[in-house]
Amino acid sequence: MRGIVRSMATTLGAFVRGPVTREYPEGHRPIPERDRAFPLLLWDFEIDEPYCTGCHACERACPVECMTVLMKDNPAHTSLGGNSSRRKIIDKFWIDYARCMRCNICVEVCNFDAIAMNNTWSGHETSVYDRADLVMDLPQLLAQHKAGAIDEWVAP
Amino acid sequence: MSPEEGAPDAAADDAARDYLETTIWAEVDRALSGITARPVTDEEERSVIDLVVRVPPREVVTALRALRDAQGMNFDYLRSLTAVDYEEEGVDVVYHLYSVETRHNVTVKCRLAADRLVVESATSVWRAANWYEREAQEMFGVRFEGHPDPRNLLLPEEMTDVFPLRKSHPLAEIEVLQGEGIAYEEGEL
Amino acid sequence: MVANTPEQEFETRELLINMGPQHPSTHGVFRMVLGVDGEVVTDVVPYIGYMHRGAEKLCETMDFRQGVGYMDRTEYLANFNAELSYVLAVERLAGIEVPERAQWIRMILCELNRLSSHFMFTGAFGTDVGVFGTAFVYSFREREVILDLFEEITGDRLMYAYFRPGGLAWEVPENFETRVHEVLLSARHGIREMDSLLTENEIFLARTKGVGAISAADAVDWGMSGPSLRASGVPLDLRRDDPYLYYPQVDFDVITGEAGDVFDRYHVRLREMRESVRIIEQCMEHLSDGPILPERLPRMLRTPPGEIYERTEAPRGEYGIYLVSRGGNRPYRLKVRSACFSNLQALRDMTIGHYVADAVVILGSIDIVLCEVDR
Amino acid sequence: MNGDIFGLEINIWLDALVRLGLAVALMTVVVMALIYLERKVIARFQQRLGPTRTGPAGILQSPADALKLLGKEDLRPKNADPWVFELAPYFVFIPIFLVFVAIPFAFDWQIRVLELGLLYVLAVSSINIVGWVMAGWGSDNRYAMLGALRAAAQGISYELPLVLALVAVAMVVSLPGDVRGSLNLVEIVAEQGHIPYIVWQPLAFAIFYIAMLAELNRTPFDIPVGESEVVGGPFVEYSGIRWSMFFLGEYTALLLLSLRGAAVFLGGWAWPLGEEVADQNAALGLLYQFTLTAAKAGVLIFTIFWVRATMPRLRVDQLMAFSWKVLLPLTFAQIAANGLVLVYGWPDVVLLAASGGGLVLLAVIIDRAVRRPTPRPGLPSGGLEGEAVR
Repeated sequence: MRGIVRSMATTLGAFVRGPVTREYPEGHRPIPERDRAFPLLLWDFEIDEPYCTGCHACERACPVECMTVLMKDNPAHTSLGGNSSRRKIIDKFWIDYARCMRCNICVEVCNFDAIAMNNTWSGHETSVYDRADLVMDLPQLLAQHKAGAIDEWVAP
Repeated sequence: MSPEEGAPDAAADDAARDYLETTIWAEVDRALSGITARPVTDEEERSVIDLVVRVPPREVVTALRALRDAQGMNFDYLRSLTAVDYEEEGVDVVYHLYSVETRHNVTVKCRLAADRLVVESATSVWRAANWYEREAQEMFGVRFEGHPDPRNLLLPEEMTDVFPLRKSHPLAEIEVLQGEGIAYEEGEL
Repeated sequence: MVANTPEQEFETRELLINMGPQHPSTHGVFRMVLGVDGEVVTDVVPYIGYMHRGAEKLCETMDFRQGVGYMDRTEYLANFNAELSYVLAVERLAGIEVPERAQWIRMILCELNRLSSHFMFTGAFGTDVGVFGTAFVYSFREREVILDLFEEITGDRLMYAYFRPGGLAWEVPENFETRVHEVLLSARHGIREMDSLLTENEIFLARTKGVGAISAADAVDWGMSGPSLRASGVPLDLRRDDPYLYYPQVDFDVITGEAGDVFDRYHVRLREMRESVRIIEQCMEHLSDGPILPERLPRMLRTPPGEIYERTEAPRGEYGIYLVSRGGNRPYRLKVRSACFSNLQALRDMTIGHYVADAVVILGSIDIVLCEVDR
Repeated sequence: MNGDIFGLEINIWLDALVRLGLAVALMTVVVMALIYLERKVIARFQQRLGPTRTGPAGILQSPADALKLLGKEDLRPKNADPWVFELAPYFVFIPIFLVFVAIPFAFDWQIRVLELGLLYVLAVSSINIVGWVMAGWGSDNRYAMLGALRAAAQGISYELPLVLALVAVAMVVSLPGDVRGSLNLVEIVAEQGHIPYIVWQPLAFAIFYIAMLAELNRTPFDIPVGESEVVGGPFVEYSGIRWSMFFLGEYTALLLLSLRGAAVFLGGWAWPLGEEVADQNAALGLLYQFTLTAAKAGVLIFTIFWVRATMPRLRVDQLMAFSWKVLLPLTFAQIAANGLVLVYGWPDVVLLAASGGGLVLLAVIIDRAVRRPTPRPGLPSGGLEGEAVR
């Protein structure tokens, strides 16, 4: 009987203390800066082009093969009259978010700091009706950083 | 046993190896008297922290029983049982044993010829071998004679002609794709 | 018309009940077929494999850094412990020296993970015993606090992929120590609350004492490990008996039970959580500044030929990695020895002869993670 | 033969219909409110928010659920027995609503005053076990079958302590003119104007409360519907409107048993000062009496929610043993003690002493019984040795 009374007292204590949960879509919990959602590409504002040179390093390191990278000659390279020091630049880039396992390896292997994990809520709320919609192309991957909507964290 | 703490020290490592290959082996050898067992000391095959003993497949269950009942260090605990496919060289069946009292490890191995993957079941020694043998059977095609319940465990019940963990079995898609380095053709998207 | 003899009139048949793979208390996609005579279980046939993803085969195609992410997915409640087995196996095989700070942080994280895993157990077990979600929510409240910390460190709440062969992926945040102390404070409160909600409750005792008992000899024979084995009175704890990391430098007790019944399995875990708190506190004292990765670490890690069976004490028992290498940057064969796999085998022994309701409780007390069983 | 309602003289049939209609309408609303409250209260016990989406603070959750259930397809498993399966909800639902006839909400505010009201209430409300068994049998589902058998066993076992605990009170009701004993609920309530029976009969109340939990299939006695074992028990195969009838029946029963407990043990509308207020002002008195009844039933319901949020579930054998070996003997002892008091004309304090002693005994039994582990019930002789290893 003592144990039952103690249990009842425990739940009553919780009753008095009140809820610890919160309404999800209304109130978003602040998430830490290291939060890892899906990878996205970063935009070099100085030269106005992506950092990514399409070197395939991330693609080769990806354990789940979720990336497809195609590179091209950079039309804005200095030798062609532009102001960019990148000889090659990314042409097409797809990341299949449905396959990605968010292991952060692509960020670690990147030599140009061109890719980062999305650390905003928008990276987590990616539900769609069609799996094909989760295959992100280059403009989609660049959009968030280009719009300044992300403060990326890359491990030192 | 690994006496080192975290970072392995070279001298300590050698000492530990000596300990494995002389002291423990002496005990194991005594327990396995009458069985053609030999320790694996070859640099290429050796285990880093345990003593590995090779036993011919015909004697393996006898050896396991002898190890379990051995007086000095009774290896009464079957940690794990698995198989390793060496393609045409055959399949290794690997038993990881442990002694709860004396806290010693030993790994028993037997090499089965690729064309005759049959070994006696260890379920009569440890009941723990039951599911491990079923798994090894469906994954590698090793037949464990005398197993009380040789159905498939993890794979679908009727999938008895395919052995997924063999090296000859291709890992669908991902292995193929890794060779090419490109996951999607441009036109597909 | 056939005349009814008394025997025919009272003919009884064994009823087969299919529990799972979609049943509220099979903890995932476990299926067992129960033969019942009235309410008493006469036979249990477990079926596993619904979650089999071939992690072992996949890891054969991955280099050692990529493999870490897969270890997370074999054991989703104690990911750090699973990662630890893998990275320790690789490190010992390749002979990499791990910096001291990284080892201490690993220890702290593994013990915190043990806490979070055991909180998950107490919650789920409470539900199995029939508490309408209360134990579950209280446990999850504490577990969330721990996961918050993990998220701040690794960036993910569940699939951390934070350990690397050689050390850690990156440095912990600056407020790590204060945050750990906060988490421990809340965990202690959670353990106390769980204690007062369940441990002495008479109905809980009635449901768990003497149920699903397994003797020490049987438990060893079945290859059980972890708290489920210690509940039967076998003091086998790899942290002490087969030390790794810096466990010999910290002081903790190996908790054992006596009867090996469901209550002991629950109580061993609960007391073990207190030990984990003790271990973490000691680790925090040892924590000092330093690198988290060795100075010379090749970009692509290769191991010499050889093999290793690396085992660590995960929350559910011995999590072993059998790694066979023939040189190169990938395992030739990787076998995951999961604790639940062996523990689950003993289910039949424990369950037969008990009531149907007990079958659920016994299954819950083994604390299975189907991902780990099926791999 | 005329009844009167709101002071109007009307035909007795019309009167009955009006009262019944009022009661049913009121009940449906109250049950929906109860479902919402249970979700909110239990959520609070579990430090959650509970329903919040529909309406302010989720207050429209129950109507939304009701609409959803109405819109759902009424499925019947292929192998189910059509008649038994489809009729089962009515057998659960109708008896519970019949109980309304005799429940006193306030003085002179019930559908009918029955001289044997208590007996009627008890008799009618135990019919619904038939419905449970029909549901379990008709569904052709093993979980349902198991749940139904458990429900039958449990319902019958706990009906006895429940009834006898009420009988113990009914025995000692003292009426004007030194008469003792009544089964008329109105008289029982009116007699508690000064001291409710929980004071004189705490053991009977405790037994009533425990048996009530069991009758309602509430934690810790929710064995027939145990979510983690038989996945909802007898109504695992039901859906849509038929399932909602079970649900409605369950909550109506909760309300009715609480009202019954409030009437018999807590003084219903009479204690404290029910009649005095009514004497001063009829309308205010009615309101006050309604509030008293509702508040007392509310307290009982709240404790039921509280227990549900706290307790693990008992096992079926423990449940039966508790009923037959503990509750029933104690109830008989209580009745015997009451009988002695009546025969020898001892003062009511003796009632309190006997019953209080019994209550302490009950607590001690609960405390002791569980500290002894029970042996494995069905282990084949010789243990498991030698069986095929699988």
